[in-house]
Amino acid sequence: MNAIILISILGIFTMMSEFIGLKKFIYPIILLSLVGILGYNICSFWNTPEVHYGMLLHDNYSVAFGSLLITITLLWFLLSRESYSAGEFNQGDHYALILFSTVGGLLLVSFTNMSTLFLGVEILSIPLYILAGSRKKDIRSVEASIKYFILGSFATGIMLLGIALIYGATGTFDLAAIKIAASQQSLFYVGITLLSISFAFKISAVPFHFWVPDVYGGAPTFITAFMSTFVKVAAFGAFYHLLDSIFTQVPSYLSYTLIGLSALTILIGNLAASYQNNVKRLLAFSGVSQAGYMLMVFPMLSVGSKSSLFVYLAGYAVANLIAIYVVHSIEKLKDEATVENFGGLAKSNPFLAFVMTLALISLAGIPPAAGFFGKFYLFTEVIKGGNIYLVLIAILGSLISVYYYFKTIIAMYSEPENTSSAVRYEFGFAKIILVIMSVLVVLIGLFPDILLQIGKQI
Amino acid sequence: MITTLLIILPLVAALLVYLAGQRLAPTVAIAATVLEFAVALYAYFTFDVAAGWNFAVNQEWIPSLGISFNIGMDGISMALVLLTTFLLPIILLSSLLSPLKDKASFYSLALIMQSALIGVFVAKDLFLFYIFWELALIPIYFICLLWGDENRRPVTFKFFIYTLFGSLLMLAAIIYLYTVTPEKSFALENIYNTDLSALEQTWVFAALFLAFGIKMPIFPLHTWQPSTYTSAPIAGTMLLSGIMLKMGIYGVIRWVLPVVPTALMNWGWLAALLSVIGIVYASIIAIRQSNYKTLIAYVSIAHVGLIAAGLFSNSVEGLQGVIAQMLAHGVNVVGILFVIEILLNRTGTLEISKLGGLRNQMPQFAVFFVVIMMASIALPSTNGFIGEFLLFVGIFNYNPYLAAVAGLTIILGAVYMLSSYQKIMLGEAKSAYNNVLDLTLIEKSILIPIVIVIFVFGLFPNLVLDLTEPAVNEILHTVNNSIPVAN
Amino acid sequence: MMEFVWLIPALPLLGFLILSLFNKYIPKSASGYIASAMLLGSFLIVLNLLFSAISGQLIEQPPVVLFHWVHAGNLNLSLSFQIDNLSVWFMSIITGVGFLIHVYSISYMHDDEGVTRYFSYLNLFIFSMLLLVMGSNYVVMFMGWEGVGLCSYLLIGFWFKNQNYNDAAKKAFIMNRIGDLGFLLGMLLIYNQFGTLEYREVFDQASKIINPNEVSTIITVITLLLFVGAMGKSAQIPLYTWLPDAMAGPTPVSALIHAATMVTAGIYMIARSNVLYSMAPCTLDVIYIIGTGTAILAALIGLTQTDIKKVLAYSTVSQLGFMFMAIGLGGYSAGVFHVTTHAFFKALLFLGAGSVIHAMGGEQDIRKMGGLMKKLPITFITFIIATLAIAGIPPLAGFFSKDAILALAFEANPIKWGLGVFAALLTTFYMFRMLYLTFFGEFRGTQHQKEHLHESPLLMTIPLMILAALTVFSGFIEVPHVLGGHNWFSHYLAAANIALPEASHLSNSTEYLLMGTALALVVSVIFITYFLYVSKKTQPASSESEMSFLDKLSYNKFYVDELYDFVIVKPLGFLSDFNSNIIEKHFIDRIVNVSGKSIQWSGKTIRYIQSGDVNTYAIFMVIGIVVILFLNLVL
Amino acid sequence: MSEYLVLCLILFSLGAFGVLYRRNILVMFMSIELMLNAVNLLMVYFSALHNDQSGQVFVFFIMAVAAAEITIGLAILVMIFRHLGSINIDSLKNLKW
Repeated sequence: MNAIILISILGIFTMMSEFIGLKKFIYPIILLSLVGILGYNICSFWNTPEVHYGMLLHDNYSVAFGSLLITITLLWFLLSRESYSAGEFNQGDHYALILFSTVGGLLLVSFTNMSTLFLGVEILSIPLYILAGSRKKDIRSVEASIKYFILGSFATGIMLLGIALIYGATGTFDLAAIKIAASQQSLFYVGITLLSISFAFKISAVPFHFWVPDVYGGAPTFITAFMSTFVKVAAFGAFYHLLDSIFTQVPSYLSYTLIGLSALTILIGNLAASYQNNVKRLLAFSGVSQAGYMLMVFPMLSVGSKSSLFVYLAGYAVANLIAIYVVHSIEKLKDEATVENFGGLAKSNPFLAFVMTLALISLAGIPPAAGFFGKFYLFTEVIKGGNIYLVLIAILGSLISVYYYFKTIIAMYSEPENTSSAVRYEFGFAKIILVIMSVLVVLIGLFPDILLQIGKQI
Repeated sequence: MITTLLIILPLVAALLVYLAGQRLAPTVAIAATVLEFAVALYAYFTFDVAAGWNFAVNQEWIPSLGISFNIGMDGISMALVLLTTFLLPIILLSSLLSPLKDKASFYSLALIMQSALIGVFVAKDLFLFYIFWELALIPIYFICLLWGDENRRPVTFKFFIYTLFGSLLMLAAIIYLYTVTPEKSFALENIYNTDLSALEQTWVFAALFLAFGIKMPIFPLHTWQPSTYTSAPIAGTMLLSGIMLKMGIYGVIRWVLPVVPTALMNWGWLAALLSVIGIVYASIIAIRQSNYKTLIAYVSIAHVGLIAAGLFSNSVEGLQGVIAQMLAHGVNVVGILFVIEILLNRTGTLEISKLGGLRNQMPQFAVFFVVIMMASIALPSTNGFIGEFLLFVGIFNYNPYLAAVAGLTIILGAVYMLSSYQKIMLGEAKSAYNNVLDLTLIEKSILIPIVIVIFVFGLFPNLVLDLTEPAVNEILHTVNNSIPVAN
Repeated sequence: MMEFVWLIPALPLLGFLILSLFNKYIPKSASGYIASAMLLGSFLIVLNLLFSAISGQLIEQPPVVLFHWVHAGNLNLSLSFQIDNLSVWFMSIITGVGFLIHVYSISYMHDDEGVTRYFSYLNLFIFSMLLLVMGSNYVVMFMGWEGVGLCSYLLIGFWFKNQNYNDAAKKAFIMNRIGDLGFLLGMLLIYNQFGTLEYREVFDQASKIINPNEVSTIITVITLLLFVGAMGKSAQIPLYTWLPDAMAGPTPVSALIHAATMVTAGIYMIARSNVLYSMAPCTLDVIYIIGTGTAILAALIGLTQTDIKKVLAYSTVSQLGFMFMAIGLGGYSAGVFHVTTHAFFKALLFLGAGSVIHAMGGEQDIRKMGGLMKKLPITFITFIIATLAIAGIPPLAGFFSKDAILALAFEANPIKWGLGVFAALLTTFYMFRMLYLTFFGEFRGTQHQKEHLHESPLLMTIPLMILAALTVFSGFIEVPHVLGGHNWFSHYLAAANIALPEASHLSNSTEYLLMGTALALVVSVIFITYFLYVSKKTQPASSESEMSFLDKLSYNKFYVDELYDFVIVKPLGFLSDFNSNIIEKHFIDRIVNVSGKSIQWSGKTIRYIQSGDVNTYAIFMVIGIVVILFLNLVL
Repeated sequence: MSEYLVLCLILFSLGAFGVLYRRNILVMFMSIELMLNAVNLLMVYFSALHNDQSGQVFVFFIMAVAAAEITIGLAILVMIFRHLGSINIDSLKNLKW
């Protein structure tokens, strides 16, 4: 609750900073504030759960996911500093929009009422419509924006229809009340299914994933970084929170739907990614498939599945941020981040190549990176839940994913340098952040117990 | 503590090597591996056979999932650690011959791999085992990718995907086993205590068999292997065939036999049959290979087939044979690959048809070549014979006909080994190789230890067999105790 | 005495190690003396043992255990020696004849550049051969068995620059390995049945079997498998073709390995396991058939060969056939007796042939020799003694050993006797044909060769003379009852548990008659050949086209090599190519690749769904919604 | 009583079909608005049905947010028009496969 308010104030302040002449100081202010808010949020972890005005819930779950979201925003700020040095984008506006989006995300992991859910989704999405199209001179950016907008609004319409039907069946928007009133009638069925589908859209499950590659591919890369991590964590957090709040056990019709969606997402996401040559799009599709893995634990609704989702998301977010940052660096010099353009990176810039390798290994789920443990924990929960066939599909998917992740790695390490202008630019600040994030990836992979302990408390 | 030291030491060394820079890297790396070997020898001499697991360390790691850093060495582990630590200095020394670029990275990767390999052999926790298993894959992948020949990219990729496929299936099986353990833990004792139905066992067995079978490799899962061996740098091939394939065999001994005995009873025959088919199949293919390295790759499949068949023989002799043959094969295949390295170094080719008459220029080399070749075709008094004989005893007790077919390896082995030797070394001297020099000091310093080990182990196999016998008995005890009495 | 037993094999091993490790530092001329000295040492110890054996001190000696070798489960193998009358007998032959051949080689090989290597191999061979006969269990025997195979390989291909020689070496090794597989399987079955591989324990257990019918199949299988091993090593049908090719090696090697010692290892093995063989009459029949077949077939081929060493090689094969014939008839001691006499006279023949080749400057074709008796008198005399011995002329050794076999044969069946005599006549024919062509008549070689003809130096002729003496006298150790003897040798061997043949039922007169008939036939064949090759001066055809069909068949060894090539070698090569090019590439690997490709293909196809058109995306979404709702509501 | 429901669903479907089949972006926006308004109507209906005020409050939320959303949409539309000189969705297929 307090974090939401504070970040909202920070956002408004940022927006106004330009005309109160604080433009130069706004960046450190944001960083410090975010660190402070993060610290404050983490400290409130063991506070007793409380509901604010019947709208927002403050419990371990919301604090854990909220902290994760704020951390992602913080990392994003740390990494995207250079993107604004060229002056192409309006720094203040962007920062404000990102902060507003953060607020939306925080709302999404702590709602107890459908209206908060709706507002959270919109607050999260609307700034992103703008940000996706912020490279105004590039038609692709604009195209990404309009596609995101149309499909996003369409999904909002479906979500609202779902909410309306649930309302019709139960007569309330409050989750706790819905849980009690949840009935067997088909109005409720259809409502919850439609609501789930709109979430499937947000988390990019197949066949609702079509916007993802286009929007991620067209949007400015540092915005893609934010979308592919922050939005995904928020949407997953919200979706799980929703199901967890409404059901003690996912009804079978919904659980089959989720299983089916997850299998389809894993397969199609990985297959489609396997043929991509643009690493940015490749990562977009890989994001789709990663969503499939996470969707596997949704039918269980156990402590284990919640914590495994959390651990997986944390590992995924960090690794994906690293990967997209590297893509961004390549794009700066070579226009487009095709696999060929990664050729010889290990020679021209071994650090970047190493970091990228680590990130991709993590995404592929190979020890000792975080992604491996995440996947392992996820699979454990799914097998515990009895869906071993789903795990076999996931294994097939992982195998395909190794194919395309390693395509990039191979290019980096074995292709001769294909261009005279090697990637040799100053990292400065970002280098330190990358090192920290890489260490984080390995640490989560090797010593996941701290994260696990948190995960079990939520 | 020693066990932890054995795992940590190469990792630290890897870092040091990387920091030492290109010039110092080989020295540091070789010194580190020699030190590691010394530590392993110390462990061997202080090893208490009667105590079962020696040098055990059990540290909580991820308690919420019942995962602990649980390591230790029983006889089998000790034997394989000895093999690994003995071979690594030799492999690193031998790679001095080849013109590798960026030696620092190469040696670091090799050392990381050593650490992971030892980890695989000493892990007493299934999760830990898996982690090390996968960790071992990454360095070797990069070694093959960065230092392989011109075909390396598709080839190593296939290797990587193929092995990873097995690994992932194993992961699924491991998780499944974990979920059925009574105490929800990955510890060895718990995994051995699972109570699975015959059907469950079959599936777990299938998954684990695929995983380990791909690594070994067993026919028909072997097709990644010849091309990978051929295109990898020779040091990489040495690591792959000398040590890495032992991971698969070790995995079966440690994590398949005691865990799914019923499935073994029902399906072991199939595994043994496939192994035996592989022996004959690979041996026959080896006869007509034109590239000597590819030939050795197929030979390796044949040899591993015999070991694999012994795995399923369910007898002390057979399993002791498996261990003896693992050690022998490790040493011999590294020896023969070093011979290849020398051939490549002197002549620049491994096409058998282009070689010939080298005995004229390299008489000393020929002696070592013959000795290693004879060890590889299991001439008595060499190490190869001990393993092969015990394996035959085991397989014969399991099924005489299988042993008879497997025995064809004796004949076919002579055929491909002698023919290729003849074509490479014998005959009139070729003018193209007039200036070829005989062995250098470094080369001798590699070949002599190998030859010594070949004979020492051939004549005094009890040095190792006595070490492993209690452990083997323990494994078989577990196997036979958990088979439900047939009604 | 027993504490020095280990020295017997250790000395040649030491010789081998010295010669091979310090190859560079040892003067070439010294290497032969070092090797011979080592062997002399062994021989003296063996001689000592032999006297103890003769005086009956070695009966029921426990095995001498050097160290425990392999221990796994129930399997306990030790490197241990069985010193009894049988092994001591063989050790004497090996070290004795071996020493003579070493001495002979010093001179024969003195100008070869690889002489040190040669002697190191020779010493290694003696070591392995001793191991073979001394071992107290089958595995040690196998160790020596394979070891002699290796040495044979190394020595046949001693002149490694010639690829034909290398082919011969390879062939020998591989054919031996085929036999070895049989041996190995036999051992495995023994272990499987008796749980041990120690001779004593195996034979004890086997003889204690109460109901022989129960296990007779297993014993039969064991003995047959072991016999397969013997076939390979002792060059019996169908594994005999390597031996004639093995003549590629230096001639003393042929004398030592391919005549006197290694090839008789099969006889030793069967004699050693006679307890088992006696329990398997079926196997003995097989052995008899194969032995007789080999004796006759090889002799038939020998009739037309023109290479002096090839003739001797086929003669060896044929004589080995005789030995197996004896064993097949249950006459183990007769077999071993023939091994002994054969070792002497065949070594003598080979060394004599070596002397001839030496004098001829490397020529081996008997069509280009002739009239050598004046130039090489010692060689000639010793050679003729050996030839008479092999033909079975009394009182030379060959007469007694061959007669013992023929008597056994007649007792079993007169037809068997007839076959034996037939083989003996063929032997006489080709041996005398060779003798006459080589030493009688006119010299047919080049002028250059003629000028250089000379008798060999003393180092070569002294061994010849010693062997000749042995050939003359060694027969008297087994003088049969009919001729007033006591079958001393059979009794000697009986002390080592070698079963005695059943007491002869033949009356003295029948025996005299048989001896007389055989002798008369042999003598007449000698005269026929004399008439043919000395009086009529018949020459073997110089090219194939001049030969008659039968001659051609025999000259080309009945095309057996070609048959093997067609039936085994070619198909194996084809199978190899087929496996690697078809099965491997188009089936097994293709399955792997196709699964990879199909994923690539689906990836390629699936991405076209991503058409870039927003409406289409929305349509897919709606389809998804409808399908989900439909499934949910219907199911 | 379910006539309202049916009506709302028909309206919603009409809007959805508009999004699916119209090529003019502006019309697509209008179709989306139609969808949202169908939901609004449904909310109001259920609000009356359950005699619960919160449904009507929700409608206000929807209207407010829809307005904000459509503003963004129109801004993007202007950008598209600047780039392409048309507001037809067909010309926007740069990002595919």
